[in-house]
Amino acid sequence: MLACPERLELPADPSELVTARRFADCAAARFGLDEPERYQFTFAANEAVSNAIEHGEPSPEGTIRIHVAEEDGALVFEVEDHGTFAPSPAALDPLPERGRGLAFMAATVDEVDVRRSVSGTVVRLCKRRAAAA
Amino acid sequence: MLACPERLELPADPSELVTARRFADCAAARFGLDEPERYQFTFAANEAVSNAIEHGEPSPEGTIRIHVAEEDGALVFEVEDHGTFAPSPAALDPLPERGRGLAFMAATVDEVDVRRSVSGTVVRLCKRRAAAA
Amino acid sequence: MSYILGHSAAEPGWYVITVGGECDLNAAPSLSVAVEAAFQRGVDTMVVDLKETTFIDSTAIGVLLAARERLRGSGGRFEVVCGTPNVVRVLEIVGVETVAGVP
Amino acid sequence: MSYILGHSAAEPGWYVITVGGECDLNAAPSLSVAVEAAFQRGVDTMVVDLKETTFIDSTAIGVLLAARERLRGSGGRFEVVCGTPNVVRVLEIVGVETVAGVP
Ligand SMILES: Nc1ncnc2c1ncn2[C@@H]1O[C@H](COP(=O)(O)OP(=O)(O)O)[C@@H](O)[C@H]1O
Ligand SMILES: Nc1ncnc2c1ncn2[C@@H]1O[C@H](COP(=O)(O)OP(=O)(O)O)[C@@H](O)[C@H]1O
Repeated sequence: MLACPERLELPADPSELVTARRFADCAAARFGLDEPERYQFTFAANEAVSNAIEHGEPSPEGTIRIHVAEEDGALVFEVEDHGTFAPSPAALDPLPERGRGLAFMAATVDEVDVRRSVSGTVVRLCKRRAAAA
Repeated sequence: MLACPERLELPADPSELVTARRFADCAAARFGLDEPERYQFTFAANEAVSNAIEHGEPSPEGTIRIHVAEEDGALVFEVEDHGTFAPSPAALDPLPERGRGLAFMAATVDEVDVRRSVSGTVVRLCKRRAAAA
Repeated sequence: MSYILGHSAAEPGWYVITVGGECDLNAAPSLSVAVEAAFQRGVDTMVVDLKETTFIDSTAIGVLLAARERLRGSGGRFEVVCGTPNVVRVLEIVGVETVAGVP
Repeated sequence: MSYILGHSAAEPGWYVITVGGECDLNAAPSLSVAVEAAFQRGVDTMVVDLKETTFIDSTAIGVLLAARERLRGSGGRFEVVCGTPNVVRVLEIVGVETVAGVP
């Protein structure tokens, strides 16, 4: 059994993405996703955390919260920020061809859930083991 | 009490979108969403059904299935198609600035859930009444 | 959905696209044609009049956003006129400002 | 993430961008700079070598997709070289074809 944390509070900074990926990857290995599924889970998790850092708002302490769990035989990754989900005008982005993160997440895990509330945005990803998919 | 159907099978054709909107709008009125929320719910439902028609696959009978329900005090709209969720290369699209539907849905309802499985794609939208939001 | 591409002889470069009805996936291609026609005629101020538009979807909004970028890129003007509160509100959520009357 | 922009004197217009390490939100701007540099020098065949890339995110993939469109639009060539099975698989899912060796 691999020891990985189940919760993490990260400073809302892109330099923390590598930590978020290690966190997701460790959870995926412990859960028993096979190699390609594990990588896809980490890919989707990285997108969700990138969005919270880039488009969301951190907590008053400057952090965003991530958390993994096993639910109904699926591995669940949640990221929570304190902002308001809102589409951003493409023009403001200096990088071309943005705005594919949500579709990429939906294509690499089994379920993507985006929840808006007065307290912030929660993005939840679910992935099942290949055999059970 | 307004009488609206709870399920509908629509031919997978863009000309059916108007029917899907009437269906969503009727459910939203019966549920008691106020005017702007009701319109936003219908807007998001139209996006989800557009995606199923445009990017998904119909049933062997050529249809996609939509369905509304009340769950935990929220109005739920589900659309199901038989295809495989996959990002599409922007270049293949003759219209500019596509690919914002998912973000627009997430911005107009309280929850958007995209579920991929071997049998197809299910997109689920949830909206609560303004007071309870 | 229906549209009219209007022009004023007094103001070269000024074009108004008046859109009526429900603007969904079926309508976006015609809206795109209207926008393209205005560009081909050398539009520098584009007004999209949505006062009679009762619904607009993400594909049509994408056509508007692309037109706005193109005009801003070339120093032109882009305005959306809209009075229907529901449509105004959705446009606001997705980042398209509107004005109440044809400028 | 690190990158090298390579060029062959024998083949004008041929540029290879070799990307190493993890290509996430922090790296996408440099990748974009490398791509831009190649365009400014008149690239007509762009090879992006991801053999040493262990991770790539949607922003970096977006940079590749935009470069591909631009090159295809001007009749140029665009190739992604990748041998890491995980990265190959994710690129395949999101619609970027790869080849196993530098062409
Ligand atoms: N956590 C978030 N908080 C606020 N807005 C968000 C969040 N996640 C996504 N968004 C909005 O949704 C849009 C689409 O997200 P995505 O598909 O991941 O593309 P990208 O991040 O490349 O723009 C973002 O541009 C942003 O406007
Ligand atoms: N029901 C679906 N089946 C398959 N792919 C889908 C479905 N819905 C969305 N997609 C994929 O996700 C992408 C993004 O969807 P969306 O944000 O709604 O933008 P758009 O429909 O304008 O492209 C689509 O281009 C498509 O590739």
